[in-house]
Amino acid sequence: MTTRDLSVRIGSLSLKNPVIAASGCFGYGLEYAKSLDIARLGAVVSKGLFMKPREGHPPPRIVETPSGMLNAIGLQGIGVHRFVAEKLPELRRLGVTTIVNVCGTTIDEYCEVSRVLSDADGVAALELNISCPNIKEGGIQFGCSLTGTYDVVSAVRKATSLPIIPKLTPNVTDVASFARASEEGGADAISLVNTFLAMAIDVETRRPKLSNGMGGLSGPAIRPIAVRMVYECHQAVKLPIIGMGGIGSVEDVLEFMIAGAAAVQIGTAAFVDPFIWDKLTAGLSSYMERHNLARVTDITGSLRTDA
Amino acid sequence: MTTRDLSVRIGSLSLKNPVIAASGCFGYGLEYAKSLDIARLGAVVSKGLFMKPREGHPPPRIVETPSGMLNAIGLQGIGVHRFVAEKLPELRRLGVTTIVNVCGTTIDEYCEVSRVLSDADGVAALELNISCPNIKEGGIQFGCSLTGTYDVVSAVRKATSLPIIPKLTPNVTDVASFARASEEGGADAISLVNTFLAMAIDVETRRPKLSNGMGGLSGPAIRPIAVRMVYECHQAVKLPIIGMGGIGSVEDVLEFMIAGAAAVQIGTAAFVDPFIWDKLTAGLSSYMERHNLARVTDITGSLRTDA
Amino acid sequence: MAIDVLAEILTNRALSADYNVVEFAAPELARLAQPGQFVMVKTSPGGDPLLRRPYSIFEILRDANGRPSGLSILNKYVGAGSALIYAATPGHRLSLLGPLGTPWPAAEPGPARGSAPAEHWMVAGGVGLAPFVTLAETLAAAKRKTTLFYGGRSAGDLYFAGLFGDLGVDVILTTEDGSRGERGRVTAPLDRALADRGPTAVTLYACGPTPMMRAVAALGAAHHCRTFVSLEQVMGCGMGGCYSCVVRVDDGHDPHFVRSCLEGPVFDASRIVWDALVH
Amino acid sequence: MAIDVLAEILTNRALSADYNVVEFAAPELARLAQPGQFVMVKTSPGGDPLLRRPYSIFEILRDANGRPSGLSILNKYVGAGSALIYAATPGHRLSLLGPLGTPWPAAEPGPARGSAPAEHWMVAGGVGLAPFVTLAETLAAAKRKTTLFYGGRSAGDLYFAGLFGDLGVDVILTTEDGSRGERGRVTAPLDRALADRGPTAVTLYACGPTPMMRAVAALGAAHHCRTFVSLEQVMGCGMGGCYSCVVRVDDGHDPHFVRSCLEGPVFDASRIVWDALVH
Ligand SMILES: Cc1cc2nc3c(=O)[nH]c(=O)nc-3n(C[C@H](O)[C@H](O)[C@H](O)COP(=O)(O)OP(=O)(O)OC[C@H]3O[C@@H](n4cnc5c(N)ncnc54)[C@H](O)[C@@H]3O)c2cc1C
Ligand SMILES: Cc1cc2nc3c(=O)[nH]c(=O)nc-3n(C[C@H](O)[C@H](O)[C@H](O)COP(=O)(O)OP(=O)(O)OC[C@H]3O[C@@H](n4cnc5c(N)ncnc54)[C@H](O)[C@@H]3O)c2cc1C
Ligand SMILES: Cc1cc2nc3c(=O)[nH]c(=O)nc-3n(C[C@H](O)[C@H](O)[C@H](O)COP(=O)(O)O)c2cc1C
Ligand SMILES: Cc1cc2nc3c(=O)[nH]c(=O)nc-3n(C[C@H](O)[C@H](O)[C@H](O)COP(=O)(O)O)c2cc1C
Ligand code: FES
Ligand code: FES
Repeated sequence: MTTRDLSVRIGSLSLKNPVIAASGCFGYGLEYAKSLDIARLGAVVSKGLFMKPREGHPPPRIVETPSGMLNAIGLQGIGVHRFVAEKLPELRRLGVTTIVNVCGTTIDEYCEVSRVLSDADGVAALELNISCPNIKEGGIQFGCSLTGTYDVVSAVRKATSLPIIPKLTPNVTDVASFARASEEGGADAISLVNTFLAMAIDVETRRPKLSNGMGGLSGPAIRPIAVRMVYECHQAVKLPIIGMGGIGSVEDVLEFMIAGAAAVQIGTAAFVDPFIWDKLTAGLSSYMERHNLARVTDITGSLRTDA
Repeated sequence: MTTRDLSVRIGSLSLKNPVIAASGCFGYGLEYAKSLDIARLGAVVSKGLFMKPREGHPPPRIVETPSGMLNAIGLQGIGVHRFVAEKLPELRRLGVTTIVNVCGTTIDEYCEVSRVLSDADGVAALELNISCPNIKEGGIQFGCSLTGTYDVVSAVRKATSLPIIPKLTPNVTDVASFARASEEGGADAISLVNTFLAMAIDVETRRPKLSNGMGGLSGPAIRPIAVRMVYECHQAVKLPIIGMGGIGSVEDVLEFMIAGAAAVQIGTAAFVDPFIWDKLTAGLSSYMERHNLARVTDITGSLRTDA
Repeated sequence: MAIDVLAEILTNRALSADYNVVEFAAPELARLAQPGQFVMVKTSPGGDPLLRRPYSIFEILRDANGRPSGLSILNKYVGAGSALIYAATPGHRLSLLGPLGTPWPAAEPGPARGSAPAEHWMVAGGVGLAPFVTLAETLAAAKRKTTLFYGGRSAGDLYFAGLFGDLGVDVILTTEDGSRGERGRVTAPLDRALADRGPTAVTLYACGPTPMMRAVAALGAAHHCRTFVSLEQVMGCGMGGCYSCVVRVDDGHDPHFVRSCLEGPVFDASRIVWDALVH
Repeated sequence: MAIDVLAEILTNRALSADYNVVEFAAPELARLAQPGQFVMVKTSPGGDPLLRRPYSIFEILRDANGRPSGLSILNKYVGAGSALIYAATPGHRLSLLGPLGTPWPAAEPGPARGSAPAEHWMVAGGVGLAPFVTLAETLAAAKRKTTLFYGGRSAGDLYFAGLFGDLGVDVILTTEDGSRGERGRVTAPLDRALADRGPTAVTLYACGPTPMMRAVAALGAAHHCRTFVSLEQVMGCGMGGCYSCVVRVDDGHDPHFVRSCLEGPVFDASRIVWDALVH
């Protein structure tokens, strides 16, 4: 087997391979460092961070649904300063490509968190979480409005020279227009999808199953919708796209890449298989072998729509 | 076991029970008449009908996805005149409560189809399909625009005195605003959700798995999103709501009703179990027994959100 | 009329690494079934896979008194659902919906050409053998002269030739690698036999890969034989509810899509618009 | 360090209509495991259910030479995942991720009150027995004096009392219906024993329904015993990735949520904000 080039570039960000751990689904990465070499991942996206530590919602925070799960964690997190002090040095030492998921309740907070992270050593890129459906004050009001999206992206653009990657919500009529607003705002890439706003009810108690009432749907259930959205964005913008939503096998990775993703993130599937990373990259290599592709980037956007 | 009242009224439409066969998932109903008593269903919604017969898309028209399926049937159908001549008399003879799913490429066509059906004998209500994601010319352009929705509903309102039930698409940012537009247009009820626009790719051929490229996602996968949308609409309008999306058990029926649905439709699950109807109504009765509810309408909107 | 039965798995016999036969206890289904019909199998009690899978009724099982007691299916492993059928555990139960679809046409004698008695020739490729046991039994009961042309890639792909022999069927085997029977495609001996048949009226029945059925249909047309094919479209419901399983037919007027779960799976081959068939 | 092994099911023993014990061949896991740790079980090879389910390591199995060869879990059927474990077929394989979580604290002697030797008392309700076999073995190996207070609804809910007896554990049984042992709750004999113990230092370990654990924690606090509880929160990942499994703790400063898959499942009971616990 000849060597296959799995590396990808997303703006000025270089990744060893296109398989990234999704925000909120891999802690701060270090939780897994004892069990596997987390530097082998394309990148690790941290749990969403505000300026200050956040409590999150009371449990129950998750509930399983058919081929999916709802979560309403409520962005429990240690805040950006503790992240920089307590997590970043170890991530750097391990050689992890670290992307930080940036949250804010105001545009200023996005900028401030981004500035703190720009000043720190070891942050590869910023993913702007304007799409968490689970807390009222956090992001989604920006992510569901074209001007809100543009405003956050363009403001953060001025605050940092790190690559910025707005993360889009699927809870909109026309996701491609949000991709365009991101592009106009100066984003280096976009990532999508965040979770779908959803709900599950305990019919015996007639109460929502999550303490928060609603939560975000992730997992294989949403994959076909997410693939469609990646495809639509790929048609609409030139920006590199990081695709996600229910990826759990190399076929799923390929589906997103063929639809237009330059890289992918794995969330829910990493709960089921925390050792999934090497399996996916090995699967990519053997697909490239079989299809005689030298570079993984050759897969991106290769959907054939001719008859 | 004392008798439990399963009947519901949706505007001027009376149903024996709240369990309805969804459009496009039960043919014209008659296909099943040899195997079961289709008059026992709350109602049967016909396959979508235009004025003229329609070919539909070439196969492959469906593909299974995790806990769901994509379809791009393309509204193959016999047209409203053949429906009235060939199907309606038998449906009437069998005592079936028949709701017709009305399609159109123009507002005029919606009105014309509605008029033909109003003049016929045996149509209980009209469901306005402004939400099929699978054909370019059919409905979704109305269903994704508030004025389009209002315009179709108010035009059909003038063309018929039958109960009219616009069927909403979930592919929008704020489904409740479409419920309001329907209410303002003079609808008697709303039904939701139609399918989610989605896509699946064969990674070996790098082509879409459906001949049409994209299709609509239905089945258990979408249920938590659909429940959330029914809940949002129930908060927003006084109209009765017919809920659907992945219902396959009595717990699922109850989830939609507790969230605010007056009745429910079963689509994909009837493919798996065409005899599901009596199981669901029996399950409703025993739930009412257990919870000491006399009328099934007591369940609608009974979600408890207090702490 | 279709019924849904939760049928106990009696036996599961692996024929190879990807073929197996599963027997189910299902007396009522077995009584209702006609040759060439199919069942929709719920391959798992849970939600993965979600949809049922269509399977031809392979054999009708009978009790000691000859009464229908169950049925078997011949399964080829191709994906998630057939993998579960391949691994099915005797004693467990699976839900079977059926019998469904239009059966093979009754074994009418057919318009005799001259004086020679009419014959019935079956043409099977691979797992396309499945709908032919029931047809062969019906033809045998009606004392028809029958032949099975049966092709596979190699000897290991050919099963149950003996079963047909026991029913009085002449069996002609082919394999692509020549490891059993004639080397090459099943259509080669069929073509020769059609050319050689003299004044005998022959009805052809075919099931297998689409290119094979298409070739048989062409031979049938060239030799003026009524030809029936059993098509395998992807099916969502099997009952006419979903319009997923359509096949394009041309009955002289506008070609249009018909549901192969209702009008098929058995079709008069002359109706089929072959270019529009997916598989 | 956690590993993921596709472990063969060796035996599946039904104890009742809803309890069973499944033994797995998993030598490496068994070697790594410490008392009170758990594994995340993939209950089905397919996608239904999607997520793994957490299970205490019930017994460490050993080969003829006493080397760890596998482990068992004690399962109670409550929903889809546990139903699959209840029906698990020997010979099949399930994926086990582990060992996970913070184990029971090592069997330190504890601050002796006066001269009496320290004692270790375990309190189990129903399936809460699961994490105690490994603890009892460790305590037995360290020659500690141990007692098990074990309660269920009726005699049929009490299993393995003999297994603890063989390990030298004093076993005190209660049932709510009085069908075996003392009638009533397990906390009643515990309360009396704590009152009667004299100067003995006792460490309490509890696992079972939340109200029971809360009552044990209260007794422990009232009698100045160090008390540990093993909590059962719903878990998405078991590895600290998802923040679903949180428990509210109060360490003197601000109460806050900690991940019970990392800091637990075993907690010092005095830290727990019981009002915030769901179950
Ligand atoms: C009327 C009828 C009778 C049939 N009888 C038999 C039989 O007796 N024995 C048997 O082994 N199979 C039979 N089939 C085919 C069988 O239904 C499919 O092999 C099965 O549905 C595949 O399911 P899966 O989950 O294993 O594969 P999937 O994971 O669903 O698909 C795997 C691959 O198989 C292809 N495939 C899926 N469904 C079909 C289909 N219906 N026809 C052809 N290719 C398909 C897919 O496109 C894909 O490439 C029959 C089909 C029909 C319509
Ligand atoms: C660290 C830990 C160790 C455990 N050890 C054991 C054990 O040794 N033996 C055993 O039988 N069970 C144990 N459990 C509980 C076990 O994980 C659940 O019973 C199981 O996940 C239920 O899965 P299910 O699919 O059958 O039920 P589901 O369908 O998921 O749920 C059915 C019902 O059970 C409740 N439930 C789900 N998960 C839990 C949970 N974690 N705790 C309490 N209730 C829950 C749900 O709220 C629901 O009401 C343990 C849990 C944890 C966190
Ligand atoms: C438990 C959980 C927590 C999440 N937390 C975050 C978060 O903090 N920030 C964020 O942008 N996305 C968060 N997400 C969304 C995921 O990053 C991802 O977009 C989504 O789950 C879809 O991918 P998947 O189907 O592979 O899980 C979270 C998802 C889950 C399941
Ligand atoms: C094969 C198929 C065909 C459908 N055809 C129609 C249609 O003609 N008109 C319509 O309004 N909805 C149609 N739908 C949507 C369903 O009526 C229903 O809204 C959707 O499938 C969600 O419900 P379910 O998850 O129970 O299937 C179709 C759905 C499927 C799966
Ligand atoms: S399979 Fe549904 S109509 Fe034929
Ligand atoms: S279960 Fe995921 S963090 Fe504990």
